[in-house]
Amino acid sequence: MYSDKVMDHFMNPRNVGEIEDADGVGQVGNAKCGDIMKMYLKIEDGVIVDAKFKTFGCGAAVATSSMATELIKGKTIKEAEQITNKAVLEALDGLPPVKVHCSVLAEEAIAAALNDYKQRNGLTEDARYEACGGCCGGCGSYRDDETEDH
Amino acid sequence: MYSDKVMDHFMNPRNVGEIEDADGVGQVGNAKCGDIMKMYLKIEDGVIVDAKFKTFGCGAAVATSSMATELIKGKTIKEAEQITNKAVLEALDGLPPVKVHCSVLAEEAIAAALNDYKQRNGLTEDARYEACGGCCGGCGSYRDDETEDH
Amino acid sequence: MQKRVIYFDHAATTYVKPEVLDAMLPYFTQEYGNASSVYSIGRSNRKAIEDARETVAKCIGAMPNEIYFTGSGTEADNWAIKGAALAHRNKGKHIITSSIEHPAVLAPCEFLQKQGYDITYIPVDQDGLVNPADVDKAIRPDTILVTIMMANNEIGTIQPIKEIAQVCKKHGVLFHTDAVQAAGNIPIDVKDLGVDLLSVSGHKFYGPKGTGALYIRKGVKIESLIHGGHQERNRRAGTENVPGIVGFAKALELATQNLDAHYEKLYKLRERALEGIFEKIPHVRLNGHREKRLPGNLNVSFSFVEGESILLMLDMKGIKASSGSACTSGSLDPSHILLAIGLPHELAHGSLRLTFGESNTEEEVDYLVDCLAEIIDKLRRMSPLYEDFIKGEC
Amino acid sequence: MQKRVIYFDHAATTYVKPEVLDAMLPYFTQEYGNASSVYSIGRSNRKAIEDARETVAKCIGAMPNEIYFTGSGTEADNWAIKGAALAHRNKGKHIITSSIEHPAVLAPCEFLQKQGYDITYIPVDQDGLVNPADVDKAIRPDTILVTIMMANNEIGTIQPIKEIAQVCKKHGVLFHTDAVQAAGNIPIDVKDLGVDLLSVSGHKFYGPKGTGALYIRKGVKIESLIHGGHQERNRRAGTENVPGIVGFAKALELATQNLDAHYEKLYKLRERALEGIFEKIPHVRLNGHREKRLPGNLNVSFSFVEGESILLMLDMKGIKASSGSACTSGSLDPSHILLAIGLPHELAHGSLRLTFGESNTEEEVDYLVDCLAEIIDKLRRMSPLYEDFIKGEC
Ligand SMILES: Cc1ncc(COP(=O)(O)O)c(C=O)c1O
Ligand SMILES: Cc1ncc(COP(=O)(O)O)c(C=O)c1O
Repeated sequence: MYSDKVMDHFMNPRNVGEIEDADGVGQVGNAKCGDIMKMYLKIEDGVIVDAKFKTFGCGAAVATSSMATELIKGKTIKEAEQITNKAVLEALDGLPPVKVHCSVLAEEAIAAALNDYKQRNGLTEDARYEACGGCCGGCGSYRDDETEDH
Repeated sequence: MYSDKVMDHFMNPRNVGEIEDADGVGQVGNAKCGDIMKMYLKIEDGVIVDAKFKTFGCGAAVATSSMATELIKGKTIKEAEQITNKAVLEALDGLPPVKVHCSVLAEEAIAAALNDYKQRNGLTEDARYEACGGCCGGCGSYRDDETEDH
Repeated sequence: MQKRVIYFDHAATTYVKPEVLDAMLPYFTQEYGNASSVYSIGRSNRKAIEDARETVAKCIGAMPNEIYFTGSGTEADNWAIKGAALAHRNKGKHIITSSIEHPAVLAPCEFLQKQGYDITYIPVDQDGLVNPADVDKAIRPDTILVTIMMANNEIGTIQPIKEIAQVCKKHGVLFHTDAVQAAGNIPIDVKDLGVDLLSVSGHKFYGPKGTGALYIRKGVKIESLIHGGHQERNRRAGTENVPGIVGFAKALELATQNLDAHYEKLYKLRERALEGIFEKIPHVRLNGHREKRLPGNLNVSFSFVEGESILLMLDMKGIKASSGSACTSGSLDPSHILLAIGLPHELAHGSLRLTFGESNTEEEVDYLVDCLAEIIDKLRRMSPLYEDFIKGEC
Repeated sequence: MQKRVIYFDHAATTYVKPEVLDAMLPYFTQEYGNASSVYSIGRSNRKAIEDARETVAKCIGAMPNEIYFTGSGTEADNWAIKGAALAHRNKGKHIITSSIEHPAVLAPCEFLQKQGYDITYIPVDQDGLVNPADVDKAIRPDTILVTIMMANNEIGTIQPIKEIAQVCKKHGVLFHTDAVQAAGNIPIDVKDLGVDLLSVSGHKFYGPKGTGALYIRKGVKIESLIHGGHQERNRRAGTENVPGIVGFAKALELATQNLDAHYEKLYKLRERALEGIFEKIPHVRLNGHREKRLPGNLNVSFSFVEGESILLMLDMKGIKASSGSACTSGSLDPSHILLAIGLPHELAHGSLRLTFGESNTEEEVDYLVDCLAEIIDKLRRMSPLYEDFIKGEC
């Protein structure tokens, strides 16, 4: 069901953990839906010098968290903001249709952490970032019973 | 499905044929229902000295015809009239439920032939003997879907 | 003494080919995981099922996601008919079928009739053919489904499915065909035929019993027959019968690969039997269409004798066949199919169906013809109808 | 390198026992005749089916003519529920079930609801038990059927079926029980239980997939689900799956003969696993009743972690298990059963079901406990929920 890449990032997740003095922290999803991602960023001169995560969730949730942190490390904030769930998906050689929402969650987690950083530094006007609730199905990842196997 | 006795009387039917100068002839059943039995009797001094049959029908129809002729040979008319379908059934070690009507048909064929004899000899008032039409189900041999296998 | 056994009843059921059984075996004792599980043993089962689906799809010109595995041909027929009836009842409650369908189609129609649906039975001609123009005429604004079999189980007649499908399409009415007898004997291409729903059954083409499939054209709305878990893309619930599905697909694949040779072989055996019987036995008639029929199907009626008697005597010679006689069906009437093509009851009772298969030989056919000549003669000599006929002749 | 495989998912499906497969094999390639035929090859099949029916009847205390073979447990459930609903709709359209049924029961109920039936879902207590008094209270004059499972597939809780049957009898309402998980694990005697309808499935007791049976008490009126030919005494149409039926009966016979030893063995393995897990892993809870549960069923929830992750990591260790997490069911919610016993979503997502079987060993259980301790620790260390919990504690 999962690609080798996904299984690798699930069994050996990169960047698990917390950053004590993180410059931005974002959490998305909720326990009700079975997926919570928490992302910690260390940002220096507009560049993400470190990223760590903690995730409660399925294999895909862990793997997308792991891959997402890998993708943003060393990137500028601008660059990081342009990393979409598709990029995470592709980097993992794809996910089963029912798991696509996990990649969306990873994108949202990055955005939430970046937003937290901006807020702390007065770079945004939004009081609170509106993250995806994480509850599956809201982001176009609906199963299509007619056309797709799952 | 059939007992050995039935198969024996089907494969090696006794008394198949016609009696040219029969004293009584009876035919019951019809082609529509798939069973016709024709019975020929030779009767001397009130005793059935010979009996022959021709039958169009299934294995049970042939076997019951054969057994019925065997049972009545040598019997007096009175005795022959007392031979019921049950006697034929028992002599054949039974029949499957759906085939019980064949034994009834055999009983009726004997009765019809005896009746013909009586009529020819002025021993009865019935102009025509009312034989079973032979069409299955009319004689209590209905299948019971609830309780019996077939 | 081991009695010789000659099997001429392949339309009833076939043996499972050794290659098919071999393909199934690992899934009984080793690869037994639940196909819906996340762990690897389950995933190999899932793959086996999806591979089977692809194979089946290829064999009938469908897409894999148009194939749904069932527990029998009868279940596939029931699903198609009741499922379509339920899903489209807002449009209407009129269903059209033919007078020579298998009970797996007729009984669901009768069931629906009791639920307030209206069923039209299209009659057939003396060869058992449905006229597409009759279907055209029968379609009404409230018609929701036409179901007409591809090939008949008793007389082997093959229907003009493509033409009937065109008629249905013209009227925007769903079309289902019961291809249980056709599959593995004649080519099936659902796209070319233009059907919406098509049923098949594994044990008619050397696959396992208790397996079947329903083709549901993408986009066709149909209610489920068996509700429950998410199997078969939420449309047919129940833990997948993995060995059965694998065997079903393997059997259909083998049958489709060899279709021409299979057809040729069965056709030759059939013609040989037909010629032999007509040469050696008088008062016999062929039932079903002379050309438009399944290659392995021969159905004849012998005047003056009854079918079960023929079968029993053939059985004593080691030959297995079947008949449309009432006595063999457990019902009180002879085959509705034989009556529908206009046979009088007597001839319907005297019918014999011989359906040839891959392991039959010419020698077996010759033996059959000899046995039959002897048996029919013996039965006629004890038949009062034959007696009447002979007396009437002289 | 051949990876070690340890199967702890016997509630999902079992392997077919070699003796069972051996009993089936002749019917694939040799004894393949149609059981409805008059000739001898067909008759031996008919006998095989009727012997199987007698065996099954004996195993559950029924009469042979109360046993009907189906193509799955799901089909048996669908038949019981829809068949009873249709046959008794003149009396009323109210059906009672529980909130922890298998989809094979819930989905037919939901289907009927859409057809205008009224369904009452009886809640369960924190152990998953139905209170017979609740059934008593729920019965109305228009109630036609109560359907409550004998043993639960996820948490293993065994219901007071006899008491519920008495309640139903008192009110003259039909009672069906889904005994798919119970059969082969605990004794079943339909007369003693007093049920009217009872479903079982072959692949849960080391029999073949794609087989099942419905017990229909003599005298119970029920409409067919699959209409067609005369098989199964006109009640379940379709050419009989002879090897499947033979295997089903053989498996149930073996299971019933060895029931005490089977129970004892599974019970010991279960208790060993339970003790090991509670000893080595903190923040864990047992789901389902402590005593009134299937011998081989263990269901636990680990706080702060998600089930699919546990399964995947167990799979990497060669261990096959299952979970009530949404991620493993293909649906968006975690197990309705775990929610029904009052588990918060988080714990429902973190559930693990281990179901032991005849070939498991104590050594395997010990290995499981060690692996689990390691895996749960690893997953917790990457869980933001655990982080919050630890921070909250100090
Ligand atoms: C034309 C036709 N349709 C349907 C069926 C039903 O198939 P099954 O008995 O495998 O369910 C059969 C065979 O029995 C058949 O010949
Ligand atoms: C309690 C229960 N009922 C019904 C079923 C359905 O059985 P099957 O999948 O064999 O059709 C299952 C298992 O899947 C079950 O555990």
